[in-house]
Order: sequence, then structure tokens, then C-alpha cells
Amino acid sequence: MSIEIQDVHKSFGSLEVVKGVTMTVEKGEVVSVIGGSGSGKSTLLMCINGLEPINSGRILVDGTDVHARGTDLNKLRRKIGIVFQQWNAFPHLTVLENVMLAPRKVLGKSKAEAEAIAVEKLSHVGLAEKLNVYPSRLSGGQQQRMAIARALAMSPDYMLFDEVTSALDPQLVGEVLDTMRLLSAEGMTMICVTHEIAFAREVSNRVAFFHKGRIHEIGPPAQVIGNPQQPETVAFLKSVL
Amino acid sequence: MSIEIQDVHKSFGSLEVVKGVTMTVEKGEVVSVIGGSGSGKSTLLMCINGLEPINSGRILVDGTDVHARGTDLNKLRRKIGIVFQQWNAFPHLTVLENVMLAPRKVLGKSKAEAEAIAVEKLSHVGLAEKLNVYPSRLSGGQQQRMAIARALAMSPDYMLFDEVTSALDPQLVGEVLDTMRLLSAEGMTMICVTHEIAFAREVSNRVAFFHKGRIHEIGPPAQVIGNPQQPETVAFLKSVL
Amino acid sequence: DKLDDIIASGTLRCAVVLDFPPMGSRDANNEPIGFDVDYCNDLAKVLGVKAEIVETPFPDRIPALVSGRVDVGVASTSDTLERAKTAGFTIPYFAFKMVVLTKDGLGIKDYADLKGKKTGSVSGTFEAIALEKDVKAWGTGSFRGYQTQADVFLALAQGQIDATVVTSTVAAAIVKEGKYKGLMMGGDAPYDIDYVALIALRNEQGLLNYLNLFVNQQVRTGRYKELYDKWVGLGTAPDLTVPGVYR
Amino acid sequence: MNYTFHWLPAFRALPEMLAGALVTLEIAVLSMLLGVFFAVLLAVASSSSYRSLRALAATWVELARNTPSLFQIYMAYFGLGSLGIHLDSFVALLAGITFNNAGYLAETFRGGLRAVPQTQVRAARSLGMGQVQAFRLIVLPQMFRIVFYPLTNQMVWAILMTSLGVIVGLNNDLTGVTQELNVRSFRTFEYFALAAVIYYLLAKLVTISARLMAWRLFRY
Amino acid sequence: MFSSLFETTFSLNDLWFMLKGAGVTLALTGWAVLGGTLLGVAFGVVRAVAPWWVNAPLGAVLDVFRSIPLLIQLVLANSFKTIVGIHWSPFTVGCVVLALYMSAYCTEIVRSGFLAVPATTRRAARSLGLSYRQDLTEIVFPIALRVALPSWIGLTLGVMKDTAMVWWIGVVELLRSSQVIVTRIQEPLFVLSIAGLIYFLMSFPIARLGARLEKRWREND
Ligand SMILES: Nc1ncnc2c1ncn2[C@@H]1O[C@H](COP(=O)(O)OP(=O)(O)OP(=O)(O)O)[C@@H](O)[C@H]1O
Ligand SMILES: Nc1ncnc2c1ncn2[C@@H]1O[C@H](COP(=O)(O)OP(=O)(O)OP(=O)(O)O)[C@@H](O)[C@H]1O
Ligand SMILES: NC(=[NH2+])NCCC[C@H](N)C(=O)O
Ligand SMILES: [Mg+2]
Ligand SMILES: [Mg+2]
Repeated sequence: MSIEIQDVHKSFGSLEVVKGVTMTVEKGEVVSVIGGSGSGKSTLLMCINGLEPINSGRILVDGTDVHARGTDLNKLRRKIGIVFQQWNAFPHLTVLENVMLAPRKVLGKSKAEAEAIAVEKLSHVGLAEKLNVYPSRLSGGQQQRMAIARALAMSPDYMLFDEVTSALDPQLVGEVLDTMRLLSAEGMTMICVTHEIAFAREVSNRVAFFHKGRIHEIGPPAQVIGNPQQPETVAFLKSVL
Repeated sequence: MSIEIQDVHKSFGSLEVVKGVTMTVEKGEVVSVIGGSGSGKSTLLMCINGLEPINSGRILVDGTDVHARGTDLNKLRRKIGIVFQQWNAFPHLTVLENVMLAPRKVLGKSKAEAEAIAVEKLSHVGLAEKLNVYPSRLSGGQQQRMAIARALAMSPDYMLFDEVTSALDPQLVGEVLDTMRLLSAEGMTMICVTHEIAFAREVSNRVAFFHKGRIHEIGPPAQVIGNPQQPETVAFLKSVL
Repeated sequence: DKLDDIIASGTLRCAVVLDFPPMGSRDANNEPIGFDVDYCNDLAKVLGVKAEIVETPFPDRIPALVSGRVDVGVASTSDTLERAKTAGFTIPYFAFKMVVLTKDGLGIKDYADLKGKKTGSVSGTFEAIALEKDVKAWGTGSFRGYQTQADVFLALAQGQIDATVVTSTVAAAIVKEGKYKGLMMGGDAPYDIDYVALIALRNEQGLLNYLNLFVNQQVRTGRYKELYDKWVGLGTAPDLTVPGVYR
Repeated sequence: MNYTFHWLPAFRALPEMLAGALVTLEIAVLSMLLGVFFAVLLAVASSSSYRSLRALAATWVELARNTPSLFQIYMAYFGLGSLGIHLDSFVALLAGITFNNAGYLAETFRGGLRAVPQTQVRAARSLGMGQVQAFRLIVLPQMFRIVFYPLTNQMVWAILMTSLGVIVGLNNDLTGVTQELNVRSFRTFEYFALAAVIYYLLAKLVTISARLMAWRLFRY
Repeated sequence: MFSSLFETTFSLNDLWFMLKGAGVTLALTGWAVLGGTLLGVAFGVVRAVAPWWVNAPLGAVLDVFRSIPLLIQLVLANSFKTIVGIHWSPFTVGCVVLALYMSAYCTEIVRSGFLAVPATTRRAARSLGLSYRQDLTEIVFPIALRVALPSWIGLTLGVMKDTAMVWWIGVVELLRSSQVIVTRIQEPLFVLSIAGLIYFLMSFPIARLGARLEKRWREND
């Protein structure tokens, strides 16, 4: 049970964005991905759940080749929760409806079942009080937590986080990170793209440093963050700390 | 030569936002203002240059009562540069024109003079290369530096900064803070509302902690940030660090 | 008053309907021609002014007069009592008989055949009102009112309607011209003779008086017959008197 | 001013005119329903991969937007008529306004679609929703809110455009009835003033009910 | 019927007659747009800055022009001017009504352009020492102009097309002149197509220009 990324290349038109990335994330592991803007981190995440096609290489999720012809992506994606940087709340649905939607429409659960799941997940992220509110009434941090609950409602095996705190006011960052800490403590397998170095150091089993579409360094936080070897890593860490 | 704020109260409708603030900023001093969202920091800055009227108290800038009847606010404002959180580039003017506008229209300088000033200030903030570009082509950090140059072009005696980095991507924050460091090194009198505690500690002579419209603590950074006395200050610092 | 104004201004503005040959139409240069055009020119001449022809569709004649766009209407206007509440009428300057105009192949031979058919005419005209009343009384078929005479002929030629009722003069002219394919006469319409008069503002007695005399003179001098022969031709010019009453 | 107003006959004609207003409303509503239908087809066609479909859609949209609606209605009646296609006045007016509505609404819908951020689709797809589900459950409801206001505007437009039916012989809508009354008596001002008031009330009826609907529908 | 496309009695004379009609259409449009824009800008600025007790009544009055068919407005104005004894030609009446009609829409365009300038941008201008008037002329107007111009072009084209309704009060513009020719030569499809083509040629290039401008400026912001 793992996500295996094998020599993946990905271009947008003539621009190669991911240039041969190989990495395996074992079940139960938390891997943080750090790196400069435009280094291809978001793109890689979207390749993992098949939102973007890849040009070469393979990505295996629990042994299933994501980009093979014939793979049922919609089914595969139920295994993989993903939360993006931009708040992706569905503005026309209440918080509860946001979270209930996929269980009902994708998993075909009954309304009562879906509601039970949604209430549970929302309580888990601390939004039990906001069930019938529209997302526009939530703070950015609350919206991100709702997005996490929405992904969790599908009972995914993996969670991918793409800079979920970087559009937030400093004061709201903490509450979202706390939710992620909680998940990692519960043993969720996670890949977190983040600029929060302290957080990465604290929760990750391994940290990967991305630079220009390649993994420059990967290893335990103590090594990559505490004692970086590559000059690019050093420079990057200096700029964000 | 100083900004004297004497027991200022300010309400929006029935909501009192600034509840009796007294503070003096001497010429040459750098004072940082920290505090939670909605604590009235921005409002206070806008009262200082008369963009918002006050309900009671007085604000004296170099001995002139800002809110007295008969005060020529447009003239007073030339002394006080202000840069806001949202980038306020004038979208219809190039970078050079943005900076030239006020010297020409307010100070009545000739085109050549205004241009010379603008080029100088823009070089100062590191934008010498972007003179004829429209603001939409600039990054957030560049827009903020342009806004600083625009304020500097009026040769103000005081500069007010209102969270100028909080809408920026983490990687762009540094370049703007560098520009502000430069100004403080040159002896500019500044009031900086900021969430960048490290920065506040480094450049300020004094730090003021705002809470619910009042100054809870004010003093040298080593004291307010290094060894806060009030429980609110402690809680706030914990939340942003 | 108006009469003085016209003489002083040097132009006489006449409302004329120009999609109503032979009374009014346009030549190849799109210049106005026809009985009414000549009639207006005659009037201008005796007044010693220049004539200006203002084209007005039928429903627009009285509005044009009332809204001051024209001084007089030489526009085949039936002298109904309803209209006389708004506009001032002279003595008749022409008179029409109404006939059915239809398309061949529809089997309409006289007025009674119109029952149950799609009919149409120009909104608000003398015969439109009469026809619509009959259609309503029959209870079957339909009536459609158009804003110009040209639209009626067009609708008839295209088959949007099966028949209309028009003045015999127009019907004859249209059928003779042959521009509209397949139009034919469908017998007389049993309406009263349609006496038409010049119109002017209701309260301009001086002008109306002058116009009455002018109509009278046109007949006396033989100009009326001359114009009739020029534009209508066949038969004799209609008698403009109503037997048995003073007018 | 030596004009005496005759309001009484106008008020007596009120029931007749209100019946006309009903016809007006009927045409406007029908033309909106049909217009939305064709506009959706046009919006789809204009992003289709068939060139001929795109060309057809573009022709429709540009003709509808760049010629007078009066012209379009006249064409629907007499233009088509000369090809032997006989539309009843009512149908011709309906066709003309529908043609016009569809042309404008197609653009509105395209803009509305573009205005729903792509990230919404991404979020939906990553939850395992299929393309159609994501469109129906996420994009469409949000687009509907964006186009709602332009849609009500177009509805008011449609009402105002029905007044042009009179040139193709329509005489039972509000303007048709008014003109019939006018050509009988020539009390132009009185009748048309009354018609203006009724049109105004119709337009307000539409905007106010749209506002109420929006308030009910878009709680977010 | 299609044969008429090839053997037509439509003459150059007729084309000239229609082009004269198109000239009237353009003249009407020109005056209406001139008057409508001047009034619209004035009203729009008032609506953007005035207190509600000026704003609300003005808005309500202008709303009337947007809620009544133009045809009816024309008829009413035409008969009203007679009732009060003003001697205006139908052309003048057409221009005036169209101008008022346009001003009602233009007002909203100007107003929303005005309100599209963020308060923060204006605050920045004031804090540089620009006066209220300088803020308006140097900052608000130029920015509002870019927001409003594309819609204004759209409105202008709309008014150009709406001039067709002026034939009802007796002005022979493009559509009416084509009807005159249809009456004479009885080739409605052919003549109307030419009229449509002329309208299209007058409108389409400007519409394209507007779309291009809108796109360009959007990219710049
Ligand atoms: N849909 C797209 N089409 C074309 N280019 C794209 C697309 N998405 C991303 N890119 C480009 O690919 C590169 C990598 O983008 P990506 O978003 O993966 O970077 P990132 O590491 O996530 O950066 P950030 O920290 O700013 O989110 C960038 O240069 C970006 O401009
Ligand atoms: N123009 C206004 N009208 C009404 N209320 C206002 C206005 N501007 C600010 N407020 C309110 O005044 C309070 C203080 O606002 P202010 O912007 O001064 O806070 P702040 O300390 O700058 O917060 P932040 O860190 O979020 O910028 C807030 O509750 C805010 O909602
Ligand atoms: N078919 C016609 N258009 N007849 C024209 C005659 C008009 C008629 N005399 C009237 O004034 O009402
Ligand atoms: Mg990214
Ligand atoms: Mg603030």
C-alpha cells in the first residue's frame, strides 16, 4: 500500500515542469514537499490523482497505474483526498452540503448516512457549529478546514495538501496546521506541499526539496531542514525562514 | 518635530474602534504597531493623516492639529507618506507616471523635475528597470515597493506603513522589508503596522501592542516582544510566531 | 391663423399616402407621384407657395396633422364622424367604391366568400373597420390590421392573408401593374360609398373654408376630371355629391 | 396649449388593454424560455469542434446582435414570407424576439461559464465526481447565479420588444390593442400614456419578482 | 423567388436612396449619442456621489426610460410636443427621445465605472495630497473610463439599431427607406437583406473594436 512515483515527466506545451521525479510514499508516512514558486510541486500533486496527464513515467497508487488507459479515475480519486491552496469551497452549498455532496453523489450514500458522515468529519475539524452556514461566512482558515473535512468524508487512504495555509492570514494558519497535525497523529498517509518549515520539520517522516522540477534532496527533516547539503536547499531555507 | 496622539477616540457609527490612544512618535524614531485583526491599527493610521475624522482627542503633526477646522489637509498630507496593505497602484499609469503624479499635481513640479525625482526614488527601491511598465505587470512585492517610492517622492517627513507585506507571497516579503530597513537606516521617522515580529524587533525603537482599540503595552522591542507583561500580548505573540 | 402661416412660410406641407397607387406612389427615382400629389401641388400653386409632400402611412395621417408635421392631409381620408371629433374635414374631393382583392386559386368570388377566410387591411381605415366588424359578426375567419397599405398587399401576395377589401381604383391599379403575382378582384364589397376629404386642424376654420372652395373649384374648372383621367383612367370621375342632402 | 384631454375613453378601454398586456407577457415569457433553450445550444455549438457548427452559431449571434430587432421581426414575417414560409404575426414576433434573445443570451452564458473558476471543477473532480456531475452539481448552479441578473434584464427587454409586433400586424398585444384604439379615435396621447404605465408596471413586476427570487435562491 | 436575386429591378438609384436613409440613421445616432452621453455622464456622476435623496429620485426617473418601449416613448413624445405646442420636426423629436433613452442607460454605465474604482485606490491618491477634484480628474475618471468604454460602445450600437423605430413618427431612415423600395419593386427579401447588410456593416466593426478594447484593457489590469 503506497504511492509510487517513477521517473515522472510532465510538460505544459513546450515548458517542462516536472523533470523526472521518483519518490515512494509508504502507507502511514507523512512526506512534506518544499521548494520555490513554480518548481512544479502543485503540478506533481495533480498528476498523482490524475487531474493532469503525465508525459512519461508511471504513478502507482496501491499498485494501480493512475495514467494507464482503462483506469477508472473517478474511482481512484475516492482514495485520494486533496486540498488546494485556493479555497475551493462550493459557494452555493452550505458547509454541511459541501461535505455531504460527494458521499451522496459519488458513493451513492443516503441523505441520512451522508449527513452523519459530514457531521462527524466537520466536528473532527472543529466546525460542528457552522453546519448550516454558507462558506462566504467562514474565515479562510475555516474554509480550509471545511475543505479538509470534505476530502475526509470520502474516507480516503491518502491526503494531499497543496500549500493549504499560504493564502491565510497569519493568525488563521495555526488552526489549519493543528487539524493537519491531528490527522498525522491518527496515522493518515499525507503528502504536504508547504512553506511552513517548522510544521514540516515537526510532522514529517521525510521532507523532499523540489527545485526546477526535480527532487534535489529528500530525507528526514533533521537532515534536509536541519543540515541541508545542496546549495539550493540552503538558499531556499534561508529565504523562507 | 513629532507626531503626538492625545487620547484619540474614533467610532464607526456605534462601533468604537479606537478607544483612547495616546502616543508620541519623535522625529527619527521607528515605532512598530502590532495587534490582532480588527484592533484598530489601520484606523489609527488613517486618523493620523486625516483620511478618517476622529471623535475626540487630538493629533498633532509637527504641532499642527490634524483635525482642527482650517487645517489644510492636502498640504499636511505631503509631510506624511502612507503605504497600505492592498496594493494601490494607479492601474492606468505606468510605474514612472504613478510616482510622478503627485509631485506634478500637488507640488506643481515641472515634468522634468518630477521625472528626476521619480527615477531617483524608484531606483532607491530597486525598480529602475520597470519605469515604463504598467503596474499590472509587476509582482505584489514590486507594486508595494512602487507604492513606497510614490510616497517618498513627496519627500515626506513621516512614513506610515500599514501591513504592507501581509498580502504578499512569502518569498516577496523579504524585498519589501529590505526597502523598509533601508529607510529606517536612513533615519526616516516611521510607524509600521506589521505582523512581521522579527522585523519589528529588528528595526523598531519602540513597539506598541494594540488590543481592542487600546495600547496595552508600549516600549522597546526587547521588553514588549522579548518579555511581554500582559496576558493578551503573550497570547498574541504566541499566535503569530 | 394657419392659412396665413402657410402663406407666410412659403411651403405647404401635405400628408400623402405613397403606397396607395394611383392616389400616391413613387416613381423609379423614388419621387412621389399620383393623384393626391398633383392635387397638393395644385393647392400649393393657388396659395402661391411651394408644396412639400410628407409621406404618411394611413394610420399616421391624423397624428401627423395633429402633431403639426403637416398642414393639410391630401390622403384619401374618409370623413367619418369618429374622426371628425379630432380632425376637420372639407367637402369630399374624391369617392371610392370598395372591392374585394384576393389571390387566384382561393375560390373567392364575392364578399360573402370572405366568411371563414384570413382577411386583413390597413389598421383603422374606413374599410378595415367595416371588414373587421363583419368578420366578428361571422364568428369565423380572422382579421389582421397592418400599419401600411404596402404591407397588406405584401401579406396578400405572400399568402399571409387570403383577401382584403380596398378601393376599386387601387385594386385596378395593382392588378394592372402586375407587380404582385396572382392578385385578382373578388367582387364588390357591399359598403357605402367611401367619400374622402381633405383634412386640416379642426379649429382652423379659415383654412377649411379655403380648402372647401378649392375642392369646389377643382371640379368646376375640370381639373378634377383631368386628374382622374390621368391617374385612374377607366370610366368617369366619381360624383362628389350626395343626393338628397345639403353639404 | 389648446388640447383637451379625453381620459375617460382611455380608462374605459383599460380591460381591453390589460388583456393585451397578458398577451405581451405571454410572448415575452415564451421568447425567454425558447431563447434560453437556443442560447444554450448556441453556447455549446460555439465551443464545438465542428467548424460548421461554430460558424452557424457565430452567424446567429452576430446577426442577432448587429441588426435592429425591428428588422429581425420584419424579416421573420415578410422576409420568410417571401420564401413561402408563413408565420402567423404572433409566431413571427415570437420568432424574432427569440432569435434576438438567443443571440444575446448565448454570449451571457459563455461569459457565465468562463466566470466559474476552473479550480471549482478541479475540486469537484478530485472528490471523484465525473465530468457531467461536476458540471451539473458545481458549475451550473454557480453559473446560474452569475447569469441571473442579465437574464432578468433580457426579460425586461423581451417585454419592451413585444411592442414591435404591431408592424407585422399583431393587434392583440398591448401595443397592438393601443394602436387599434388610437387609429379609431386618434386620442394618441391618452391611450399611449396608459400603455406606457402598463408597460412600466410589467417591467417592475419582472424586476421585483426576480429580486425576490434571487433572494430566495441565492442565500450565499 | 430566388430568381429575383439575379434579375432584380433594384437600381443604383434605390441603393442611393437607402444609403441616404442610412445617413439619416447615422445622423440620428450621432445626435442621440452626443446628447445621451453628455446627460449620462452628468447623471452618472451625480448618482455616484450624491446623497440618497438626490440619487433615488433621479434613479427612479431614469428607470422609467428603461422600462417603457422606445416605440411608445416616441409616440408619446411626438404627441406631447404638439399638445404643449412645441414645433419640432420628427427628426428632432427622434433625437431628443433617443438621447434621453440613451442617457438612462449611460448613467448606469458611468455610475458603475465610477464605483468600480476601489476606495483604497482613492484613499491612496488622497493620502499623497491630491485634492478631491484632482482625485476625480487624475484617478477616478481615467480608471472609470476604461471600465465604462466597452459598455458604452455596446450601448451606442444598441441606440443605432433602435433608431429603426423612429420611422413610426415619420422619419425616413434606413429601415423605412428600404420599405419604401419594397413597396415599389416588391422584392422584400432582397431589399431587406441589403438593409440588414448595411446595418451589419455599420455595427459589426465597431462591436469588434469594442470587444478588442475590452480584452486589451482587461489584460492590462
Ligand atoms: N495549466 C497550466 N498551463 C501552463 N503552465 C502551467 C499550468 N499550470 C502550471 N503551469 C506552470 O508550471 C510551472 C510549475 O507550476 P506549479 O504550480 O506546479 O508550481 P508550484 O511549485 O506549485 O509553485 P507555487 O509554490 O507558486 O504554487 C509554473 O511555471 C507554472 O507557470
Ligand atoms: N469604514 C469603516 N466602517 C465601519 N467599520 C469599519 C470601517 N473600517 C474599519 N471598520 C471596523 O473597525 C474595526 C477596526 O478596523 P481596523 O481596520 O482598524 O483594524 P486593524 O487593526 O487594522 O485590523 P487588520 O489587522 O485586520 O487590518 C474593525 O472591526 C472594522 O470592521
Ligand atoms: N384600402 C385602403 N387603404 N383604402 C384607403 C382608403 C382609406 C380610407 N378612405 C380611410 O380613410 O380610412
Ligand atoms: Mg503550487
Ligand atoms: Mg488593518
